[in-house]
Amino acid sequence: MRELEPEARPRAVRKPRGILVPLWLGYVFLYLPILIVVIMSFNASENLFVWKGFSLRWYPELFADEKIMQGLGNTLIVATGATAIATVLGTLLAYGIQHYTRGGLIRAFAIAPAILPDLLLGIGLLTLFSLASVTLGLHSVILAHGVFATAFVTAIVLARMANLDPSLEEASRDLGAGAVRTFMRVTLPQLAPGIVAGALLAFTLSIDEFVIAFFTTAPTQPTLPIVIYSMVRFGVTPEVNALASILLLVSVVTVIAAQRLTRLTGTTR
Amino acid sequence: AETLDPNADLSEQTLTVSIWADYSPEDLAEQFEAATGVKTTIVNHTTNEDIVAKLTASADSGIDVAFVSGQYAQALGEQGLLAELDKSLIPNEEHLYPEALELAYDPGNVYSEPYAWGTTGLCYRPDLTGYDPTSWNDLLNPKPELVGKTTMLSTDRWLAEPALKAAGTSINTTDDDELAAAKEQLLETKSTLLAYDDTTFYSKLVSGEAAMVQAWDGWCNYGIAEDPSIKFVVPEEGSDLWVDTMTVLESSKNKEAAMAFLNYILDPEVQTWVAENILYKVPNKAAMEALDPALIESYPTLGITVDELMEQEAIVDLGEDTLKYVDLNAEVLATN
Amino acid sequence: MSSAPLLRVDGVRAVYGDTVALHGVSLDIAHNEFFALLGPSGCGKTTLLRSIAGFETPAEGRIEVEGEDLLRLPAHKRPVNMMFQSYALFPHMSVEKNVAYGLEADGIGAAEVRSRVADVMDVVGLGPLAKRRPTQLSGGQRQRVALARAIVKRPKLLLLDEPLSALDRQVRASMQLELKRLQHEVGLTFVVVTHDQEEAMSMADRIAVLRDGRLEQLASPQELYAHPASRFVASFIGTANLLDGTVTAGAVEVPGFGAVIASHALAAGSPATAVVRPEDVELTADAAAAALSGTVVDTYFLGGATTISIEMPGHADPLLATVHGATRLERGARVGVRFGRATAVAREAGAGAEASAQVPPVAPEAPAPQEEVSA
Amino acid sequence: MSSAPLLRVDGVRAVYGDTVALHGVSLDIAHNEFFALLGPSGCGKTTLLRSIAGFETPAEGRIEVEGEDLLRLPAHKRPVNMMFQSYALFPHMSVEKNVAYGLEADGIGAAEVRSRVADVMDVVGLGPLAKRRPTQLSGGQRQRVALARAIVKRPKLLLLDEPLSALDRQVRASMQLELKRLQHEVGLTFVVVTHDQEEAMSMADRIAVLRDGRLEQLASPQELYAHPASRFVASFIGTANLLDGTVTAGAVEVPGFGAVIASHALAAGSPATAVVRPEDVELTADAAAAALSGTVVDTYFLGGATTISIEMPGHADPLLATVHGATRLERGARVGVRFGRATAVAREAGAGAEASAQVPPVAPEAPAPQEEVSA
Amino acid sequence: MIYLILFMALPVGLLAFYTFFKRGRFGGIVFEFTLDNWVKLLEPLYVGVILQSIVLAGIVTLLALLIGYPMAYAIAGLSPKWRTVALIAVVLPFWTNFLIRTYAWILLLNNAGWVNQWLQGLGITDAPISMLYTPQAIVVGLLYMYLPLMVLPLYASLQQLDPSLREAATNLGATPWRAFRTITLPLSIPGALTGCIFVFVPAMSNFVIPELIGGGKTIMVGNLVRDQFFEARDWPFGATLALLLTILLVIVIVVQTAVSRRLTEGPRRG
Ligand SMILES: Nc1ncnc2c1ncn2[C@@H]1O[C@H](COP(=O)(O)OP(=O)(O)OP(=O)(O)O)[C@@H](O)[C@H]1O
Ligand SMILES: Nc1ncnc2c1ncn2[C@@H]1O[C@H](COP(=O)(O)OP(=O)(O)OP(=O)(O)O)[C@@H](O)[C@H]1O
Ligand SMILES: NCCCCNCCCN
Ligand SMILES: [Mg+2]
Ligand SMILES: [Mg+2]
Repeated sequence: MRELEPEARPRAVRKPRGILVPLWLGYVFLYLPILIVVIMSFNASENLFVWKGFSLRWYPELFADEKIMQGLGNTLIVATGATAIATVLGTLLAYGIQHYTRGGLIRAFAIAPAILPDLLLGIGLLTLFSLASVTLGLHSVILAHGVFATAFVTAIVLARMANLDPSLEEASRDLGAGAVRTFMRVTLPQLAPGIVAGALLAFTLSIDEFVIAFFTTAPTQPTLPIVIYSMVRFGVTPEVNALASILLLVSVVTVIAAQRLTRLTGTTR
Repeated sequence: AETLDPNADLSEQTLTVSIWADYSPEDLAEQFEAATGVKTTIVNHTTNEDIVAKLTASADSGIDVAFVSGQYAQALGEQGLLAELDKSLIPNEEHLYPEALELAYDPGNVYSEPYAWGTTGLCYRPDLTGYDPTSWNDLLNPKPELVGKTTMLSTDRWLAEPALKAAGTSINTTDDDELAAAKEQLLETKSTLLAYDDTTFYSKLVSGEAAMVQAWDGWCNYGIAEDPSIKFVVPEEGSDLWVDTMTVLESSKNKEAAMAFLNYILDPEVQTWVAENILYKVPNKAAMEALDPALIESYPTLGITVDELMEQEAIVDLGEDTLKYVDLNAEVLATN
Repeated sequence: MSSAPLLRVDGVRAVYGDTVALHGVSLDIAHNEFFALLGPSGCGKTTLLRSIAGFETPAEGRIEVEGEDLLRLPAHKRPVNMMFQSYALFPHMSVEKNVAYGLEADGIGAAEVRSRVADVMDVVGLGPLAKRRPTQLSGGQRQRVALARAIVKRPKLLLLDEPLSALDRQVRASMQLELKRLQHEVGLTFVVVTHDQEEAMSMADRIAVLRDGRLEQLASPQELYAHPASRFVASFIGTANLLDGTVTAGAVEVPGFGAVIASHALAAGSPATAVVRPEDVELTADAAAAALSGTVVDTYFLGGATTISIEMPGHADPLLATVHGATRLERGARVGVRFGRATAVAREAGAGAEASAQVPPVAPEAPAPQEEVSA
Repeated sequence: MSSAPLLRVDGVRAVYGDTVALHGVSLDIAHNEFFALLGPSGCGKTTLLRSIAGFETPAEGRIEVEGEDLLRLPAHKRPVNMMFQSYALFPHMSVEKNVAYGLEADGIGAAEVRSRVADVMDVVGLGPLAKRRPTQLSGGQRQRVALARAIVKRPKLLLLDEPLSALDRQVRASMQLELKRLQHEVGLTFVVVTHDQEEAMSMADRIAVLRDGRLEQLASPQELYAHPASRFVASFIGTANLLDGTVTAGAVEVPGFGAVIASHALAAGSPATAVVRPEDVELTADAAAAALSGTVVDTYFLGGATTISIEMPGHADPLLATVHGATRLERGARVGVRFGRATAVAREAGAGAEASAQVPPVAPEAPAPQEEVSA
Repeated sequence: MIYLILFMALPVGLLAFYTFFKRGRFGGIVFEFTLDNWVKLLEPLYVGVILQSIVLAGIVTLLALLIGYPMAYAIAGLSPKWRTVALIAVVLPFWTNFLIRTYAWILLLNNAGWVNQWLQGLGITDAPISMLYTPQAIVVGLLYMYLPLMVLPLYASLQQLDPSLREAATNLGATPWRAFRTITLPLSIPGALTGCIFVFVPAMSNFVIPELIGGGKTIMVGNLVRDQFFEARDWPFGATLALLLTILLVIVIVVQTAVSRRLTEGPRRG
């Protein structure tokens, strides 16, 4: 008889709606500044702090800005690459740690990049790349982002593994599945929510990472945060706000589309 | 330094130039490419500090030309990271003010050519201050009604500047007692500040959050652009002379093109653009003389003469002793 | 049993930290045998199965299948399937996928997988629930999925850890039938843990009784019942009246009961216990005429038979007797008692009290005595 | 049973998505009653307990305790404790803390908690394992922790979902004893789900038989056995030979067997089934002299009794008879057959085949017939 | 693992190595052994900043836990379809730019900002309340920045909790709150600890928020590290400060491991 069932019977007893209140409040907190950003992107004034009427003029300017578009492209490549590395390696690492180690040191070592100050990692990596004569480029940023992103995925997956029922893996081995098959077919699906959460986090962090990217990219391949940082040295302009608004819009649309798609192909559970 | 080939085929070279954003004409790369055939990429950095760190940490950062302020050029040069300039390839140097060839951080412009220069002072809104400040003490010990309505720069050497200058000491001092006295003053001042702000101080003036801010002259102009009543003053105790310079990296494999780039920038026409569009003074005599007088009317800081500028003290790198300022900054900022 | 055993367990010792779960267990299991593991809760049954399946590494001992050292093989290479006591169903897969899992792991073609899964789903009576998730099933349904998942692969050796405990008698009976069919028709070998004695007695070719991590007796069901090797086995298998005494020729001299005729091979004078099954206790209405007599203290009707508990003068534990059908004996009635068949087992001095506490006051299974008592 | 029921379940209907788990079940449970829920796997037993405990909200119907509407109370306020079929032990707490949990939730003082926990730990025989985590226990040990956790609070009403299924007979017997003691001495009321018929028969005051989410019969154990209300109950409770035929006065006319004398209150001429328990089938060695006779096809020894399966000419299903002890009847022997007691139940036309398939070929529980057959 | 050793252990090891040498005059290092950098940590200035950072980051972490837990809990309770949506909604604001979001807070909180305008418009206050450029503002800014880092790991570990455990607790008379406190909470500790580490450390090493939202008047360890690398060009000491942060956190992780082992102790079996 199972003692731990990740998704035991759906309960007929409805949870009180009240538990959604903090969630909504949380979203208000998260989206209030974003709302400001969107509103200010329609500000006619150059100056962020003064409202001078409604204007759409920043949007066309934005699209005309090659640097921004290049930065956006680079960022997406880096974030996707780093997330891919992190998701795969982080999951494997978490699995290895949980199965083959006991002490906390290796675990700490694996998680450390998540908590290393960016500067240390950025400058350290640059020094390393330089010593090894690695030419800088997007690949070096991907590798660098992969380092901390892996650590985030590892940590989250490990936290999820803590309560996993090991008899499921045993059952799989018993039925003749080797380590790989067991991992793919049994362990992985169990860990999925942790992996998804970790991947989301990795992607999110990579998209917005500045310091490490600055140090490890080639100067000709800036990511979007690098572009934006140099732009906002005088403070945020409406153009940048417009950029943020568009990023938001694109993300929302992508997510909804992905959601639709998965529902159509019936892979959501 | 290696000898450069004056007849090198520039169209075979490529150039990567790192400069602050919005600090050069937008089509600079195209223009330069059209003029010389060098395939050019302009990239941006955010601060002196970050580009220097990057240049220091890597043997070859991929950057050929870097724009940094004078004292940073000095430091990079002394580390051997900069190429000595081949003046034969930079004939346009002749357009510079003579003073611009003998600046303290790099006498003779061995490693750097000046791009823009200026000073630091008080940028304020007369309608909010109710009077015209004249001294660093107006900032350091503000009138009661201005408490909570002033900002100071917090980085590098500018934090200490008002206190040093008000006390009549050099902004390049390394004397512990003088620094200790400055620290006392700065700590006292800290409680009267709205904030330390190195980036958006002019916005705070425009929005009315602040009445008076320590500001670089060029950035005060951004405030004036939005609110013409804003004024700038160089305090009577004197101030600094800062210079943003162009340097060529020793690691560059395109030094001929780099020299050509520096030369191109020093062309009076180009530098006139800089002054007119980013509202910074340039050390280029010909360019300054070509400036539209109406502009100087609107932005009085552009009217500051070379002589007035030369009265200010140039900031130089202090090497080892830079730490004293770092510690001073940290102590002031960390004390509540 | 064929000559070379299919499975040989030799001196296996298993520990969890400070707890010793198995103290050197040895046993052989023949090809095509139906082997039952019996023993009290916590005696090490699951641990033994897990050691065979490869989820515990014995601290000592060998495990061989057809002469091959099993301990060298990782779990997934062992020619053994196990059904987990806790089921360990994959919660993210449908019932059908759970069952197909092992076949797919062996790379069997989709069509064959489909048909074998469908067959076994019908066998366990869950055909209509094939698309459900395990969490949408009742307890017994889950157990059947676990069983289906283990048997569908038809391995050389099937290890079943309480495969039928959550099932009602009807379904259990048809599952038992199916297991026997697999044994006979397909030629599988089973090691089944069960706490259901009738199940063990009726299905197993041989039974191993474990106690505290030690093998107590290994024999056929009839042998276990008729000739228990120890007081523990006697009380554990079936119900028994355990009468402590001293060995004499062909009997045990029990204080208060006199000589109880019992088969044995023990040295005269040694301490021993006479084991008398309740159905071998004969009751007569004429208490006065009997050599031994007692007072009825309780009767339990058990769907077809009645167990009568009789207080004997000078004895703490009541004597149990089983009669067929309902009885007209009332609480307080006096009955004459006579012992039929009995066996004697050696007894460690002082073991008496503890073991006799194990005689259950309510006998779940209770065959009737030879003659009915009418009082 | 006192007049006002402790628990009243009225027309409870429960659904999971498309699956209807309970189709309007109504029953009353009296104070201090020991009530058993019996039924095939998946018939809705757990669902009913969960509805009473507050983890499922019935789509229809009422549940009351002492007249108070239970459905209005959140689960933690219900005067009811439940033992989960899957145990649901808290994995992060020691055994002892698991057991103490409910007492602590009630704000009982530490000293009393300690002593009550210690007591109940001894009762379930887990005293020495108090400090272990649930993951460090065997299956049966876990089940006992779950039981201990439920009974330590001594609520008005205890709901136990298969409380003893993972236990060996000895421990199970002592747990049964303890439950009965709680019922009598402490005055608790129990609703126990079990698939162990003997347990239900021997312990319960009344038994409810559920089938496919419907209440099939609710009666005392003896009544259920002697007077099953339906063919289903007859076959589900105990072993039965089900002989389909037509009602005549005081008998059922069964094709091939003639009139089988059976008690009933059915209209003559309606289809009915005569229910004959195996112990009511009498065998005689003299097949020739008997009115009915058949051929032995199989014998099963069941620790004290033997069930004999007899092929009757013209009948598909073999007849089952139970005799005490071992039998000397061999496969192929001819025996005479005579029916003793029998009951008749109404039969929906066409229901015969399906239900008779439910007669288990191996009878786990098997009381002996009145006379022994010596062949 | 090799990847990590290559790209994590090597650079960090390199910098760890630096901590025992002297700074070069213009940055970089001079290979002259010294323990000065570690000794320097003990100066009251640094101790003070470290302690202040611990307090601020601690408050941020606590608030993130208090706000993030109910959010994660609510998300874990949603139907699978909405779970993903709700989860992505948590990180979506962060796909825009960090500085942009920070400036948005400045717009909201400054004396002439939206919040003050609302407050005055609603007649709640007469004069603007100074909210920006205070330690409290730093806390809000950091909280905003790192809230998702709390929600995601918590979600991952809450999502798998067996509902029947909570049922068992309520059945034993525990109020929903008690059941939460004694069952859900302890079982989610691994996720909560992970979230706390994720929030605490970057909060300590962030330097932009103290500067922009805190008005530079309060500095944290991150500012110190930044200044050492950028302004002082004292890499050895910058690395020392950064490694100190890391070491603190490694200790936390080792403790966390021990705690979660204790919670889920022992090999679990069927
Ligand atoms: N979450 C669920 N979703 C869909 N159907 C369910 C769910 N839970 C139970 N069922 C179905 O409801 C019916 C009743 O289930 P319940 O658990 O009450 O059975 P049970 O009588 O306890 O059986 P068992 O003796 O096997 O435990 C079963 O057919 C089962 O498949
Ligand atoms: N992980 C563990 N750590 C410590 N002791 C354990 C562990 N697992 C089992 N044990 C102990 O080892 C002994 C044997 O356990 P095992 O599970 O083999 O018993 P079992 O015979 O299967 O019992 P049951 O019939 O109750 O399932 C028990 O006393 C149990 O408490
Ligand atoms: N975007 C232009 C930045 C120019 C910086 N020059 C400032 C001089 C003082 N640091
Ligand atoms: Mg077991
Ligand atoms: Mg059930």
